[in-house]
Amino acid sequence: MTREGLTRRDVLKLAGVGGVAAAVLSGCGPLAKHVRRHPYHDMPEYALPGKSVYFATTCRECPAGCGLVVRTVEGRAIKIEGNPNHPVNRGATCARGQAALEGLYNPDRTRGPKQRGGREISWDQAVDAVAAALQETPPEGIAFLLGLAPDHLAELVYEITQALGAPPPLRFGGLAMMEARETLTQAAEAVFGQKALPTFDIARADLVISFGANFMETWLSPVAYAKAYGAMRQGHPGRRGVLVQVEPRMSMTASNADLWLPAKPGTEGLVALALGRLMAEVAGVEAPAPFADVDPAQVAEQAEVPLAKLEKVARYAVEKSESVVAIPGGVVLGYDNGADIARAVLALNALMGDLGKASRVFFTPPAGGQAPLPPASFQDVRSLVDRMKAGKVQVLFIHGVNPVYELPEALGFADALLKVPLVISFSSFDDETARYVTYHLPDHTFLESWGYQRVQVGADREVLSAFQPVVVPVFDTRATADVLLAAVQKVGGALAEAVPYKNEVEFIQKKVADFRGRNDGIYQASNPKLFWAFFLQHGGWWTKEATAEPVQGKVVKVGTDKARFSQGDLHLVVYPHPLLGDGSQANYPWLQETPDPMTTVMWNTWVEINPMTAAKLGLENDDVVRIVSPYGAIEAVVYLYPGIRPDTIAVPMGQGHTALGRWAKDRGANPVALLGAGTNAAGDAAFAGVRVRVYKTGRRHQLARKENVVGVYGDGRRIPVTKHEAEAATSKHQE
Amino acid sequence: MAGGNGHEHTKWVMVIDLDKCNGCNACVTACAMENNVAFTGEEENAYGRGMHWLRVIRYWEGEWPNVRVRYMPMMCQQCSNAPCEPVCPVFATLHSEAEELNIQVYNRCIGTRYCANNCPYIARTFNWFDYEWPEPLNFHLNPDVTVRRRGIMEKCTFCIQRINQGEEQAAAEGREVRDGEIQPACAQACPTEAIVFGNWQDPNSKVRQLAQSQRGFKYLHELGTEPKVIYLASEKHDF
Amino acid sequence: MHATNLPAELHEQVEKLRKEHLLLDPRPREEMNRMVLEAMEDVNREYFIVMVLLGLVTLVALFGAWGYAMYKGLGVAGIRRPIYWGLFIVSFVFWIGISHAGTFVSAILRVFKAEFRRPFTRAAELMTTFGLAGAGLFPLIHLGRTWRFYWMVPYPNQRWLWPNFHSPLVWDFLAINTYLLGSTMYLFLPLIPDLAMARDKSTGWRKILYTILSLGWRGTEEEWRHLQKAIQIFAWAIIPVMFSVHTIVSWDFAVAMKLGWHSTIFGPYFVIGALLSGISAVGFILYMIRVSMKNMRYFIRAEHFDALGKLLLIISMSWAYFFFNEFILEWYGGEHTVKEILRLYTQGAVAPVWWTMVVCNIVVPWAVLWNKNWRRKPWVMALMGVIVNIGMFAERYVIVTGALSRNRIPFDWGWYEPSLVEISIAVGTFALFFFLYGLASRLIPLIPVWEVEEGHHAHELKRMGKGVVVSVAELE
Amino acid sequence: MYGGYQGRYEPKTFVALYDDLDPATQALDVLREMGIEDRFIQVQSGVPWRPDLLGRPARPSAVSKYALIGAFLGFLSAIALYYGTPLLYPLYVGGQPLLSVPPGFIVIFELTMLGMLIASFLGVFFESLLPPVVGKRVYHPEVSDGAIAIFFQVPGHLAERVKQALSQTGAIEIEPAEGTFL
Repeated sequence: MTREGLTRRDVLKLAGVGGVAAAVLSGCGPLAKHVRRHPYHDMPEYALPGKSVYFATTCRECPAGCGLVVRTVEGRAIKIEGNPNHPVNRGATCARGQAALEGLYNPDRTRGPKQRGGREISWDQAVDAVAAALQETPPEGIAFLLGLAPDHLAELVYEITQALGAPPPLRFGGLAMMEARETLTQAAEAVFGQKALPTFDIARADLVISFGANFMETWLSPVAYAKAYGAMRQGHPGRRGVLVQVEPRMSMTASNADLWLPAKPGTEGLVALALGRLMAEVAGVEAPAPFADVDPAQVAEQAEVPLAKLEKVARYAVEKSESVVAIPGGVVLGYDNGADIARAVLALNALMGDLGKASRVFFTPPAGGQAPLPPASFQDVRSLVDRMKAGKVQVLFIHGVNPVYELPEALGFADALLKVPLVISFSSFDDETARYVTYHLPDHTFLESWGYQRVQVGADREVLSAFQPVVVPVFDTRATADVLLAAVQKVGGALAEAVPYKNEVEFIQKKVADFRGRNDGIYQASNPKLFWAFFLQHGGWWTKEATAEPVQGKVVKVGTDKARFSQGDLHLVVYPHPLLGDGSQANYPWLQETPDPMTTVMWNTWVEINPMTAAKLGLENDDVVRIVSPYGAIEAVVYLYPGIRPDTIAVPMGQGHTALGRWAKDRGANPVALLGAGTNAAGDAAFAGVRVRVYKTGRRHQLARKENVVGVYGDGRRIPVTKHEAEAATSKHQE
Repeated sequence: MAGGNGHEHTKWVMVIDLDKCNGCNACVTACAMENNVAFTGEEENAYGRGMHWLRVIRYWEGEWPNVRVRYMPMMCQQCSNAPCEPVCPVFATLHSEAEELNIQVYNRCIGTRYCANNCPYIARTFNWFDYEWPEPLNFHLNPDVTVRRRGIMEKCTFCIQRINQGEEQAAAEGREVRDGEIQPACAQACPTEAIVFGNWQDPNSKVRQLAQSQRGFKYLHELGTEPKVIYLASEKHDF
Repeated sequence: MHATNLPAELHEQVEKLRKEHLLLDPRPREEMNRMVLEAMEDVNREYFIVMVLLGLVTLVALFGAWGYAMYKGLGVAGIRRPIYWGLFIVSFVFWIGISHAGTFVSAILRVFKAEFRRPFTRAAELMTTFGLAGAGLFPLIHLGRTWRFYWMVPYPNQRWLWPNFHSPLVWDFLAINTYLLGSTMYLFLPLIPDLAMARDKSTGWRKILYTILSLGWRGTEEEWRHLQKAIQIFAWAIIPVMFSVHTIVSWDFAVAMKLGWHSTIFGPYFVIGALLSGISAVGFILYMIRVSMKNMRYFIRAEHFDALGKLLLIISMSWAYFFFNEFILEWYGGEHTVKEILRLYTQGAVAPVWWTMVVCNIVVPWAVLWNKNWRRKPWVMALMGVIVNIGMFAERYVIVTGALSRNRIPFDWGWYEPSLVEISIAVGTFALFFFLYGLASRLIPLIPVWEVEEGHHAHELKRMGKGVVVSVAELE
Repeated sequence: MYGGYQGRYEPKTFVALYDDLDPATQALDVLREMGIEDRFIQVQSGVPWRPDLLGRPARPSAVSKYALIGAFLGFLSAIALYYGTPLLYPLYVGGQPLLSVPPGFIVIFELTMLGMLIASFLGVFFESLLPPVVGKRVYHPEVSDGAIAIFFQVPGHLAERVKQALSQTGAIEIEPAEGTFL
């Protein structure tokens, strides 16, 4: 393998053909188009009592598209495992993927189609309603708001809207808002010339400088990045990659960094430029334009980071590293100068190339050459809201997103919904948005669904990741694609001709048919049926060889506008909860019960405050405070968090539901309420531009923590807990 | 020895590379989903009654701005000289000869909780109440793992049900268990491959190779518990 | 036998001695019998009300709460990770301590022929039995699955699965069993002649009861000889058993790999602590008997409280010695976690309890008991009984819950607060103890009359020079 | 001994009550002088009097033997439980050997003591033949009030003489008694 090759190849070698892989091959059960529930005396051949059957599918708890293998026993899904051959996650799963079964079997799922007011309707009535909506509404009055997954539905909806002449569907969600995908895409286009999300191959980087990218929590493709992180640290004998993180709040990713630089919010771009200039100086090269324009000493002062540290990082980058990766992401892109920061950081990658370092940036080739329907920017959603408010939207279809909860109240989505005469939600849960809808036509959860996801980031090759039902639907739900197709057929005419699919499976089969002709895939099939079987059996289609190649960027101009912030005392960082994500999984009890990595808090919303700031404000652990921003106010419980700037507080997103189910409802607070509706230059939400005031309420609420407060803050700190680690370095254990 | 006559004892060992571990807690959820670990809700957890078999210990180190965090996944260390075992009056926790693991016999447990007091790793949890999985949430309960009722202790088993199934499978196919074939839920889920599981008796196993590392240590080894979890110390580059 | 042939001028001295010492103030056996039986048969309204109340409290607070805990699960108790033992075990150790009273008074003082023991050996032995009854409940209450308690009993079963004899809890089970059976038999043996007496003196249902209980005792030479031999064997044998019981209870903690528990001095330290609480509790019980039962002022006098006070002072000093040993050696060792435990005790959240212990077990006894006048006041000794037992309860609370809340992993430290259910059960056992004691006080002769009479026979006043001295004959 | 005699030679049982030790020992002397052997005399008392004080033959109590036997049985059961039962179902704990010596001492000690105590306790009743199962035994309730009761058996024809002699010794009461001595 060449030095320039991509790491996941050796990971594949290491993984070998494990036991799970063998199990996947036996999971060739559902050749039939639809799974049927069998009585025990008439079990299908593959479902022996007491014998596990494994089905490969794809995780839809976030848009990354990790491959899963689901263990089922007698028709029940028992355990989710990672698909060891899947190019994205290579057998690993995150906590959210693990807990997906609790979504499937959640007692608070919507159990059947409903009308406003909770009245149950039949699926025929539901299809009639959708057909009527499609038929009777002028095309420009129809709007689709979809989540980032699944791609097949987005593509189907796109075809329908095209046939109707309606505006294309918008894909958005809370996570998308926090990831600022558009910002990153635009910056990538500028620097690397490709309008797509770049993937940073940290696995073989010697130095990773992450500017706010929480790539091991929720950012873009966390499992793929975590896998690469493991390889970066100890995957290559004799070489250990080093991570530097620049962000105001120590995220879980930053907590693993060798150096955390809590730069003043909004100055991260300058830090990147200063680092570039220092590196160029160390390398004895004249720094190109945007880097040459900054004075590192001045930047260090401005950003409140020690210049010496920056110099050390620069020296390490130039002298000790063969490859350096700089990643922009997370909160850093959420300032109103986020687009500049993204450009500055990506430009740093380009500069590395100029300094003779190997590039570790590549773009995942789109599966079948077709890029998935890109997510909308915040700006696009804002214009949809404006249209709704203006009464220009007569029918709104919502799938895979919970805008009333996930979008800032300042955007006024809920108010705008009231102006839409017909709102149809396909949510699997009675979420916040479902309260505003005319019809609630619950979709299956992904474990009961067909579909595919075109992997956009994190994989080194084309990946079309497949969904298949692993169990029969638990409730009286129906695939949204089937509902839409049935409605389309009901409407008939030109529409039915333009969208000629009988059902979802046929649509998917048509879409994947082209891959059968490819001879670079992991399997070849002589006929469509066999191809379909292989497709499901392997959990999708991808190429045998990694095809993504590192790209070399060019240094671009970077604006140096200062970030603007709202009025207030403290910067506010809102970040997706590492476990609950954007909150759509807040009703999964084990995700609530899994301790947050940094705080070990479960089941509630906390606000992270530096102990020094807390002392100034007279706050203690477990005090309830009121956080007031210009846009709203929430109450949250204080967590004294040593890893945050004293002028910053942070609140995780994901709790504070007013609906969704027994475990999510009335729990914690939703910090999105504090955010404004402003955007950065790329049109993404400027969610980090908020400053807040914190008021003591006098009330206290004991946070459910796994840690012991006294042990980790108080007396326990005197105990050298790492003494054994220190010992280990000298005395080798003997078995 | 691998490829031997198959009558050799297996000795299951876990290696946790703290340098790879990023503290993400996926192992915690995976463990809970595999082993039917009950969730207890906010109040009980705030009271210190979480049922987690596996927890990721996190320590804050240093003062602002030189704050550092260390993670350490901690579960039952399957000690060879397990302090929990001899104190149980009814042999509810004991050493299995076949797997050389520290096993907890739920049916035998009468709930003295002595084992939990005597565990230096605080690895054991107690069923304070009967916990529920409201229907249909109980559909995902693993049929291979007993659902525990109130009044008994439980703890990490190294996913013994997987070990048994893997060994049976290998025996049925007339071969040795392959390295990496048997994985507990935590190791399987671990996104950074920090947790590696395998047979110590197999000299070519990954665990055996990893354990050669200079970074290897056993937590609280000075107590003589001879844990079967080997940690590899994390490294930090100091800037 | 009483004084004879003493000159008249010594009369005053003699009277003073008689007033002071029970054994120099003989009354006819018949009268003593009557006094004891009268006290026993005195079931008045106050007694009835108190007993009904105690019974109700026992029923509700102890058995009700216990049933609730069994039904709901032990989560109703305040224990939590990592403090898996709480008030139940504290109470268990406490009552085991109380149970040391009887054996000490009755066995050790008997072996050393301490004559002042005679009137209250039985009162103390009853404390042993009922203390153990209370103590014995807690290992059952604290089980997660009480209904499976019999798995700790070595009994043959079809799987040939026996208890784990490596477990300190099984040692505990055996030791407590031995001690409970032993001390109950030891209570019963000297009781037989008194039951026979009651049989001869009572009528109605009591007659039937005592006829059965006294097992046909007649007081023949043979019977006395065997009885005395057995009492002698018991008095010697029960002493090591008593030491073993509390030692083994201490080993529940000391053998554990738990800092703060793993201490080699715990055995003797616990034994002394048990004696401290037991002996002081005897003072309290004697006071209660003296004030609440008829004719008891004759049998239980200031001299007895005085003697108990001296014992208590000595034991308190010994306890302090062990306590100091335990503390300073751990502290000097300087192990981090141990230092944290000691910091928790002395300055941390446990400090109020810890200092209560120091004050109640050392400061107060030393300040009070050196003074003979105070020692002789029954109410002072009763108060000492309460105070020292508060101190000893605090000691066990500190050791059990304090040590558990600090361990080698600061991430998993904890804190314990007893829940209402635990407190209720702990209080309920006190009610049970007093209920059983109250019941026994009206069902069996609380004063061993024959032993008192034997004492009367043994004591004589003798003129020596210008004064009168007591001379004691060895009759046993 | 009296088997061959009929009627007036038939043995009769009497009880003489004394309120103090001295007259009672005196009375015992009188009885012996009159040829009544110790085995036809039984003394009952409310407090234990040493045989040498009463002037009666001293015999060691067999209860100690019971104690020894009990201790031995307890020891054996401890050995059986501690070293026997683990072999029936070998279960290994904590890396400890199946059979170990030190904890065995604890089990052995407790069970030995338990055996000894139970045996001594039972010994009292076996040796004293208590509780009475058959037959009526001589007894006088005054014993409970501290009296020393001397029961003796005399041939009927000697009864009057003995009674007379005893009345000289200060007996409170001399009356016929019913029942066996045992």
